[in-house]
Formats: sequence, C-alpha cells, structure tokens
Amino acid sequence: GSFGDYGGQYVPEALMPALQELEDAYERYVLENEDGFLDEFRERMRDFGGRPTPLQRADRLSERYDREVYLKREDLLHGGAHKLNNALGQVLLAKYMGKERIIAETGAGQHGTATAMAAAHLDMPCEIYMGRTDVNRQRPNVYRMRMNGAEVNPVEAGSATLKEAINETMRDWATTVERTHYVIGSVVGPHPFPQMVRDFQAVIGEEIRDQIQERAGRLPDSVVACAGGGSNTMGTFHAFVPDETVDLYAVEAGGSSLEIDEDAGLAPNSATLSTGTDGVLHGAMTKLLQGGDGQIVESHSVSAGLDYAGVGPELSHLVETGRVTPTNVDDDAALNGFHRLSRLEGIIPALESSHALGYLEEEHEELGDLVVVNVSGRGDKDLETVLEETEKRDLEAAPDVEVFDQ
Amino acid sequence: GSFGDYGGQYVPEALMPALQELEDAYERYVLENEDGFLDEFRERMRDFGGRPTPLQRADRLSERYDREVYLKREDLLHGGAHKLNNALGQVLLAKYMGKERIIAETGAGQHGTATAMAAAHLDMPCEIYMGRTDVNRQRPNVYRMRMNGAEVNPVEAGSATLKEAINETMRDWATTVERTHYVIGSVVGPHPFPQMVRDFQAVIGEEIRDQIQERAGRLPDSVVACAGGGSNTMGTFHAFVPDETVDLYAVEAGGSSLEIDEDAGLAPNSATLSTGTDGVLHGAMTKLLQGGDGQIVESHSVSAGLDYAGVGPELSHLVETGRVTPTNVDDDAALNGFHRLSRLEGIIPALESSHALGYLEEEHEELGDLVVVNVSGRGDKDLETVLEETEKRDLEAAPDVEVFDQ
Amino acid sequence: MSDATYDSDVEAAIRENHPALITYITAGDPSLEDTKAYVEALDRGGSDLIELGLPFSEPIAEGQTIQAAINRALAAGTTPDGFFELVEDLETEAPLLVMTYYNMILQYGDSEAQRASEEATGQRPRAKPDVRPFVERAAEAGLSGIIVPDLPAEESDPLREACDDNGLDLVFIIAPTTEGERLDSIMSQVSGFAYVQARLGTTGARANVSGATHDSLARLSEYDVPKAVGFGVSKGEHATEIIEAGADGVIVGSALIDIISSSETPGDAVDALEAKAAELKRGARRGADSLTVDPEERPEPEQP
Amino acid sequence: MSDATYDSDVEAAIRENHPALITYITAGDPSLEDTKAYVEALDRGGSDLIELGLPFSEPIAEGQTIQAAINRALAAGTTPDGFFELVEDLETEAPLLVMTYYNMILQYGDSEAQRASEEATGQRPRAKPDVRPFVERAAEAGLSGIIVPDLPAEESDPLREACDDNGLDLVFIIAPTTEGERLDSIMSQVSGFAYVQARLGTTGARANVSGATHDSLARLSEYDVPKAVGFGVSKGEHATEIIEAGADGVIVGSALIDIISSSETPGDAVDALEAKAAELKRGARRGADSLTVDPEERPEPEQP
Repeated sequence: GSFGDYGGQYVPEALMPALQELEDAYERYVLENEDGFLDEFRERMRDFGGRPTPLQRADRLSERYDREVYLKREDLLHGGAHKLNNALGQVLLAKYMGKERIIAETGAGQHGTATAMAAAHLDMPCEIYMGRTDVNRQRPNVYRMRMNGAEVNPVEAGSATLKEAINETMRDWATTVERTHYVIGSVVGPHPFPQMVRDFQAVIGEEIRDQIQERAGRLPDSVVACAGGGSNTMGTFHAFVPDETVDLYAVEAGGSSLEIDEDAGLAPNSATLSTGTDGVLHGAMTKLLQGGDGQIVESHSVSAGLDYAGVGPELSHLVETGRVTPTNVDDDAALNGFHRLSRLEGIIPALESSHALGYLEEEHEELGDLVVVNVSGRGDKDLETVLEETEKRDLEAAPDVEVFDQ
Repeated sequence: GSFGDYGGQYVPEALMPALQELEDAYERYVLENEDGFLDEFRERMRDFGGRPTPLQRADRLSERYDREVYLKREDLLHGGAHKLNNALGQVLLAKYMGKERIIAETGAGQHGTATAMAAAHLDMPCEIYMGRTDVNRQRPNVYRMRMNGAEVNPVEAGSATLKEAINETMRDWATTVERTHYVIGSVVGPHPFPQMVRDFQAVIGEEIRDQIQERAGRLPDSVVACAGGGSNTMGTFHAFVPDETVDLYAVEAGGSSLEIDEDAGLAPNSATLSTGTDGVLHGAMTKLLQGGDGQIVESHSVSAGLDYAGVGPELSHLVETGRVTPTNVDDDAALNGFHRLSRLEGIIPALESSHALGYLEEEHEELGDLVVVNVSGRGDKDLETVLEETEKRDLEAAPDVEVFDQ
Repeated sequence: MSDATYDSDVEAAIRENHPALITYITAGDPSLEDTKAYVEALDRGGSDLIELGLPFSEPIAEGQTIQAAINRALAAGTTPDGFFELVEDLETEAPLLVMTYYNMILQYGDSEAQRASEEATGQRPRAKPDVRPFVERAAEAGLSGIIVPDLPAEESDPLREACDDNGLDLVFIIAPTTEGERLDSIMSQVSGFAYVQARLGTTGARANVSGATHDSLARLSEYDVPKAVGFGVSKGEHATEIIEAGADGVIVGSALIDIISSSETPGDAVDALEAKAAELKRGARRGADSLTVDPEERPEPEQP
Repeated sequence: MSDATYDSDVEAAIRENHPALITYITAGDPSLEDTKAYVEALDRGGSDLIELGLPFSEPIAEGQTIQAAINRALAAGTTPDGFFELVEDLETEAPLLVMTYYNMILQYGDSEAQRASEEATGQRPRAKPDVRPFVERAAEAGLSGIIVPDLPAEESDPLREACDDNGLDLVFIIAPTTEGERLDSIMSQVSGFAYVQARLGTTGARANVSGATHDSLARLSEYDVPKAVGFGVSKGEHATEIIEAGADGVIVGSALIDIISSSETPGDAVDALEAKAAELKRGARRGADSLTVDPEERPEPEQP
C-alpha cells in the first residue's frame, strides 16, 4: 500500500473495511482480470470512450521548436478529457463489487461529469457533491451531470468549494460505505486508490509507447504532462518508468508566485511537487502545500483542475527518487500555451494541459529530439476563464476578441 | 453535375470558372488521389481528427426497444461533430489547389468552428462570416474561432443570421474567387460541392458498414440519421445506398408544426424532404421550403443546425426515387431524445442528432432487429437551449434542474 | 445612328441610341406605385433600356444596396402578379427587362389556385417547376427581356428556349473571369446585349471605374455584339470613361437605389432620378463624342 | 466503584467514575480564553474526561457542527503552541486528551525557526515529518492521551510507540464496520478506552440513539476494556440508554458545540455547558442505576 515513504491509508476506522474490500476487488478484478473485468473495461473504453486516442505529430510546433513534437490526444476521449478512463474503471469495478450507488466530489466539475457519464452508461445511481460556489460558477458542468441523471448536491459549508465537497463526500461515504463506492478522481487518497487509478489511466502511456515506436521507430527522449492531483501524469508516465532513457517531466501550476503566504493560509500556486513538504492529506502521506503547523494552505492556479494542495503519493515518490523531474510554469505561460496550440495546431487544449505546452515553449531545448506532450483534455470548458484572464494581461500568443465591441 | 432532376450550378457567371477549377481539382485529388491527397486526408483525419470513431452498442436503448441498437459516435470527432470530415477535406483541397485563403459562413457556429480548426491545423488564413445576431448569441463558438486564429466578420444586414452570412460570404467569394476557396458546410450548393462534401463525409457510413459486420455479422436492417442540409445524412447513407436490404431514414426537424405560414414567410419546421417543393436555392435545384411565388420561407427548429430551408440535392433525389425515407419528429420528441440518451447511455447528443433518437423512440418497431443511429455530434453546445426549451415544456424524459434554486 | 433594323427591341434600343443608358431599380421599393413614377422619371431622363428587379428573398449576387431594396420591396408585399400588373401599366419609350433570380421564374404558375386544386384532390403537389408560365406572362405583359443573375449559360437551355419561343431576349452576364472557350460559347449566344460585369464582386455603387473594365472591353472587342457595362457605375464621368473604353452602353442600378432610399419624399426621388439619368446619359455621350473628336483615341479610319 | 489502580489516568477516570461522562469541545472556538472557561465548566458539571480538539484545516471525519467550530478556531488563529499553553493553564479534575488529525501531529516541530535555519543554509527543507515532538510536548503540557480520527490501527505504530514512551494513551475508535480479525487486533491494543462509534457517518448531535449502538456493544461485550460511546449523543436520555446497553461511558461533543455557538455571551455558554454536563452525567447514572435495579435487564448473577 505504499510508494517508498508515501501512500498509506490515513482514514477513519469506519472506512478501513471498505478499503480492504476495495483492495481485494482491485487485486482480483483489475490485477487478475477475474470474470473478464479488464476485457469488459477495455471494450467499453474503446466503444463508449473512443480509445485508442491518436498520437499526433504537431507539425507547426515541431517546426517552431526544431524537433519532433507529438501530442497525445486525450482531449478526444468521450467527455473531453482523460477523466473517463478512471471514472469508467471505478464505476465498473463498483458494479462488479455489487455496490448499489456511486458518489464523487467535484471542484470545477470535470471529474463529476466523467463520473456521471460513466454511471449513466453503466446504469448506476450517482450523486455528486459540489460546493455551492462551484455550482454557481460552473453551471454547464452541473447541467451535464443532471442531464446524465446524476444528483448534484450543493455543499453550503465554508468557502463552498472543492475542499468542502471532499469533506461532504467523505461524510456520505462514512455513513453509507457498505453499499456505496466513492469514485476518487485522481491518483490520490488512501490505498488502493492511487495505484488503482494509475492502472486505469496507464492506458495513456501504453498507447503512446506503442504509437511513438510505430511512428518514430524509437522511444521518445522526453514525455511531458501537467500535474495537479496527477492522474493524467501517472497515466502518461507509468509505462515509461522502466525506460531509463526517457525523461519524464511533471509540469505543475506555478500560478502567480511560488511563495506561500502562511499568514493568509494561501499558496498562489499549486506546485506541490516542486515546493511542497511531506504530510498526510485525504488519506495518504504525500507532498503537500502546508504551513509550518500542518494546516493545509489554499492553492491557486488559473486552471481549476490543477488547483489542489496535494498530489499523488506515487508522484511524490518518483520525484523523491529522481525518476520524474518536477517543474512548473506560471499562469501567463499556461495561457500563452493555450493560445499557441489553438492558433498553430487547431486544438484548443484544457488549461491544465496548457501548462505542459507552456513548459514545452520555455524549455524545449532541454527535451531532446523526440518529445511527447500529453494533451489531457480539451479547453472548451475554459473559454470564459481564458478570456477573462487574457483581458487582464499582455500575452504574446493571444488573439484579439474585439468582435463583440458593437 | 446532377442527381436525377436535382443539383446543377445555379450561380453567378463570375463563379463558374472557380467551380470548374474546383471540379477539376475534385476529380484529380479526391477521385483519383493525385499527389496522394486522399492518403494525406485520411492520415490527418486519423491523427488530428480521431478517426475511426466507434460504433457502440447502446445497451439500454437495445433493452428499451427490444432490438439491437448501435450508435455511430461522430460526437467523438475533434471539434465534437462530423463537421470536421468536410472542413478538413476542403481546406486540404484548397491547399493542394494553391488557394491562399479560406472563407466560410456559419449560423450557430458549428461549421465555422470546424473550418477554423482545420484552417489552423493546415496553416491557412481563414475568415468566417456570421450574422451579428448569431455572433451575440453564440459567443463560445465565436471565441473558439478566434482562438484558432480565424477572423470572424459579423454581418449586420437584415435579420443578421445565417441567410445574411451566406449572402456576405458569396459576396466575398465573388470578389476574391481567384485566390479564395469557399468552404461550404454541407452537401448543398452548386456542383461539385454536394458530391465532394458527400465524399468527405462518406467515411462515416464506410466505417459503420465495416464495424457492424464485424460486430453483428451482417448489415443493419435500418440506418437512421438526422437531416438538415444533409451532410451527416449523406455521409452515413452513401455506403449503404447499393444495399437494397438496408432501409435509410432521414429524420428532419418537424419543429412545432408542418404547416407553412405563407403570409408570414415562415415554416415552423425544417422538414424540407418531407414537405418541400422543388426549386433553386444557393446554387442547386433541390427541395425547398418556399411559398407559392418562390420566396424562400424562414425555417425554424429548436436545433439551429437543422434550421435550413434547403437540403442537399442528392437527398432530394434519393427521396424522390424512394431509396431514402423522409421522416420527421417535432421539437418535443427531439428534446426527449436528447434527455433520453443523456440519461440512459451517458452520451449528451447534439440537438440535431436528438431528432434521429426521437425517431427511434417513436418508430422503433418499424426499424427491424438491427438498427444503427448516427450520433452526428455532441450536445455541450446545446445545453443552454435545451434548458430553456425544457423549462417551457412538460417532457417525460427531462431531469429537474432545481439545483440552482438557491 | 444606324438604319439597320433588329429582331430584338433590346438590341435595337442600344444600337439606335448609342451610347445607351440602361437603368435598374427594384420593383416595389418602397411600393409598386412609387416604382411606376420612378420608372417614368428614368425614361424621361434618357434611359434607353430599363431593368426592373422582381425581388427574391435570397439575392446572392447583389451587394448590400440592392439587397436592402429587395428587402423593402418584399416587406411591402411585392409579388410576381403585382409586378406584371405594374409592367402592363407602364408606358415608356425604353423597352423593359425583368431582372430576377431563377427560382422566381421556376415557381411562377405553381399558383395557389393550382396547389389548392391538387390538395383538394388529395395529391401531393407535383410542383415540378417550369419556366414557361413566367416567360409567357412576361411576354404578355410587354417585357422585352430577362436577366437572371444566378443562371449561367450552362443551365440556361430551358429558359432560353422559352424566351426564344416568346420573343424575349435572355441577357447573359460576362464576368472578368469569363475566358477562353466559355467566353466564345457565351458570346455566340448573346441575345439583346452582353452584360459586362465591370469587376469581380457584387452590384453596388463604387467611387471609380475598375481597371478590369478596360481589360474586359479589350478582350471583348473582337465580338460584334452590343456590350453594356454594369457593376459599380454611379456617375456621369464613369459613363464617359466606360464608353471611351469601347462599351456600347452603361448600366446603373445601385446609385439609383441610393437616391430612392435617401430621398425625403417620393416626389424628390422622381426629380432626382430624372436628373441622375440625364447626367449619366450626358456622361455617356461625352464618352462617345471624345471617341469621335479625339484623333488619338479614334480607331484608324480605313482607307477608302 | 473499584479499588484497582491503573497505569492509565484515562482508564482510571472511566473505571473509577463509572458510568463516565466524556466531553469534547474544539480549542480556540471562539478563542482560547473562552475555551479555558468552557473546559472548567464541563469539569464542574461532572465530566470525567475532557477531549480538546486541536483544529486542523481538513477535518474529514467531522460533521458540520464540529467542522464549523474548527473553522472558527482557525479563523481565531489557534495554533498548536497556543493549544499547549492553554492545556498548561488548565486545572481540571478530569484528565485531558487531545483530539486532532494526523498531519498536525506530524508537522509539529517543523517549526518556523527550524525552517528558517534550513533556508539560511540554502538547504531545501528536509521536512521528513516525525510524531515525537508533538507527543513529547503533549506529555509535558499534562495531556493524558491522544485521539486521531484519521489514523487507523494499521498506520499507528510510530505514534503508539511515541505515546508509550511518553506515558500517553492512544485511543482507538471502533466503528460499526470494525469486525472479525481487525476487531480482535484493535481491541487487544486498546489503551485508555475503546471509543465506540455509535453509528456510521460523522460526528454530530442526533435525535436518538442508533440501533447500531446496541449491536456494537453486544459485539464488544466479550472484551474486558472500558467502552465509551460517541457520535450522535446529545441528551441525558441518550446517555441513560447507552449505559443501559452496556457502555462504560458516553462521549458528547457536537451538542456542546451547539451550546457554544448559539449562546449570546460566553457567560451564558459557561452556565449552559455546566448544566448540560450535569444533565448528561445524571442520564448516565440513571442508566447505571437501572442496570442495578431492573432484574430483567441485569445479567444473570453467577452462582456463588
């Protein structure tokens, strides 16, 4: 249940039997393909999810950076991001386990919509907890979840955002654990979640590995993925961890600054791997953004999907052992990355993925001749944010949007 | 250049040489694969577009209708709809022809965004004409086009919607025809557009034909697709036209009524194949929604993408010869189809595609044991419309969205 | 200027009044009654041919000026029947042509009465459109020709036959892009006159004469048919320049629509239209005169 | 009730005051000064053990009542150092326990001073967390035990060792889902008392006693360790019922937080807390009495 010093099961006693039950199910169904679980999972990800996703040569980025740049197109997965890999895997596993009900928390709504989709597809009742503030500012995602038949439970406590939604989902789970599966949305939380979610997401890197060898005849020099909680990161890296010649770069949200304001309990970034310290949050020992006393600080990034004070324990371990290089780019670089890919390649990336593209721009000379970047999701969801944030700044890659002036 | 009585080239003289040039290029590059055009097109549609798209067995619809129902997942194509098949084909062809500039008109913005994406991908300057009214009510699509580097030219004339955008694009083309290609967005317009756009879209039906035989071991009893201009329809049907055992259903927008209000110049539907009469519009002889004098009436559907008073001439011909059955469902049935697929299958379909699903609900008993429905696009773009329209009605398939009440 | 007689009223009007002024306005803008007064004013002002637009809802070849006129005419309830009645009412020296889109021609005669009878008998309206009812009615109303901006030569057989049978000219447009075999083929079929499109693009008043006009007229000089130039002509001096370049006539439309839409009263418009026509006709004549008096511009006289 | 002596203050407090009342409030809600007065009131009211919450920003095991108290305490600037100073200041008959989340224990001692020195030497902060500084400081401040809601037995070795070394009890929670081998294993390690979670879910005052409580106590009856029941206890009659069902003590928290947050003045809260503690203690005693007098409920006496 651990990755070096990281991982573990730091949860209330009431949940331990459920975690052990899940661990058992994970080992049987996922690791040993009992009852053909994995076959069904792969088939559904192909037919319902749209796997495999393409590995595309980015012609204009390759020219711009004078090296071969390939994009892994997770933005083409059903729902618009890699999230479905995990959501469908867990909902299907819950079905195999005989659970009757699915719950999940969501911040900006990406994990909630993926879970609601998977639950609709597999005919499982589903409730999503979401802070009232997030409900009100992410209405399209709330609509999508409702359309898929999920209940959306607004959480009114505190700042009414992700943190409170997690607490409320934990409360639900602690109450209904016997018949309910909690679909955690990233490679975080107590064992076996980090390992299981990684396994569901590992298809990303497995496909890349086959595709790049077919296209370029060899393994890449480097693989770049953004990192928030880290599920697209681990999903992209996992297949390459044994390949010592392949450099792995986890690009975090540098936000507006890397300094923590401890008095305000605020980190104006979400660069956990780059700047965090070890501790326990949401069930696992991992790197965290925390004050000296151990209070978790509020992270901040222009990308809601990276905006989390923790990170997957396996990533902490891979960073600690030097296998993964932690890096980060700031909000401006991410926004420029967003605009650059949209304009040069006709792909509007998620703001999360835009961090990986921002890093490519800044450090491409360090990345070797053959680079793969994971485009973890599409950016339609981010249009309003990007417009708002672009207006405030002077970004070299941004277009004018003067068309509405009249 | 014609399909029975339909088709032709009813355009101003100034455009005729350009159409002949296009016809020549179409024959050489598309039909004869000169310079490997088709190979490049297919490769780009695979790597950039995400082809092939899955053919998915719809488990719960199959159970509901007591027959095998398969969904063709064009909603998973890059951009969220089948539109890219055509846009990428034409922009690539324009590049092979040595054109320097792309123009297109757009109503709700779907064709405009697909064209902008394709133009960005292929590094072609691109201008999109869009009515001011549409610009203001379809902001996200305008943003997407701007992000992809396209100019968006608001058209202020008249009702400032699709019709004026078409006129304005025609004006641009008539002025700049020597160096500009006009990317028409459907199987409409003068020859060779209807045939060429069909060929670019025909990959949909070709894939279905292979996939269904692999999955079900035989050809389907019926294939159902929605029809506005008809590009997803012809793309879906083309491969099946020679298969006499396969029934082809084109589902049009029945809107709120099939009657034309001639005094108001208004058809509260877009059921051109079902109710239209022959005439010439936008370059081709085809079925039209028109008054007795020949004035084109304004169509109306809850789905902006079906809202067009004409239809592809080849579809008119296939309906006239009895090969394709024209049908329609009303706005309510389409909205219920939208909600049903979202809730039962975890796929939020475009309102266009929802018409095909509405027809499946109403007439499934007529469709045989093995049915394929084309899900031409995803419905994220339609969320606001669906909510607004759902609130006004009492729809059996709709969920509550009371979550915002506070 | 010539003693020859012509089969075609239209060709005659151009040849006999060389250099000819051809004017266009949209029927029904702002009402058919006003149109009657405007047409008569244009006739008095010196128009040698008058094109009357029958409005169609999707005027893809027009610029914004004429599109707006068409929208006003449609809003005023202008119909083909009303149009033909106006034509019957008009008494002008200048022959009249109708300019409209092909669908208007196809649908005429697919009348309410016919459809009602089909519906009564339970049939689905056949509605196979036919150009003949329109052409017959046009001839009966006294029109001399038809111009259809969205009907290229390749698609024109049915309409040309009907026109031939009814003694009407079907006027073809020659664009700057019309070249080679197509040009030969179209020029060989010219009926009435060749409508020479002065520039790429759509109709609309412009500030000057396009260089493409000169190129086109040079290209067309070998063809012995009357050539009239339109698209963008708005002033007497344009007319002068175009006639000097070798045209037999000038066609003016959008500049007249501008007068109609900007006049405070229909009476003002009537006066201004008459004056504008006169200015344009004078301009055209100046062009013809300069060809006669300016030895440099004048073709070498043949040795007698 | 017993003459035995115990290694553990905590176990002694329960055994010797049977049936025991254990009360919980969050330190620093609304200020550490107020907390001092509240704790003393609970002590006067008859608490036999008092749990003091050290607030953590992500209290995943708490219900909304205690979460809100924690948020108020954090907003008031409550720190571990302030907490320990409060504990040093308190003079209560009831032994005190600290209830907090594991990360607070891990980070204590990773002090600003230490980090500053690391930064000054240019090192990246090591920050390998260690539980010992917290446990040592807790012992020094006079605390008798620690409860950590997010630390299950499987992860508790480091903390248990540190507690053992410092003479503190580490209290384990037994949930309704704790069964079989895990239950045996945890019960064999009980230190102080077994914190019996009355129902699934989180902390929070409830209107009645869960059926799961009776089931749990029946299941635990074979284990000879003190058992105190918490989660949802809010009234004297709940206390009666729980003690009747075989518990050695009741744990009350959210009901006291409700009093604190709804009192108009700290003085009002002090009085109300003391009264509530007295009510709960009376309720618990009634439960014990009924066991003594009601022959039906009383276990069969062994034959002498």
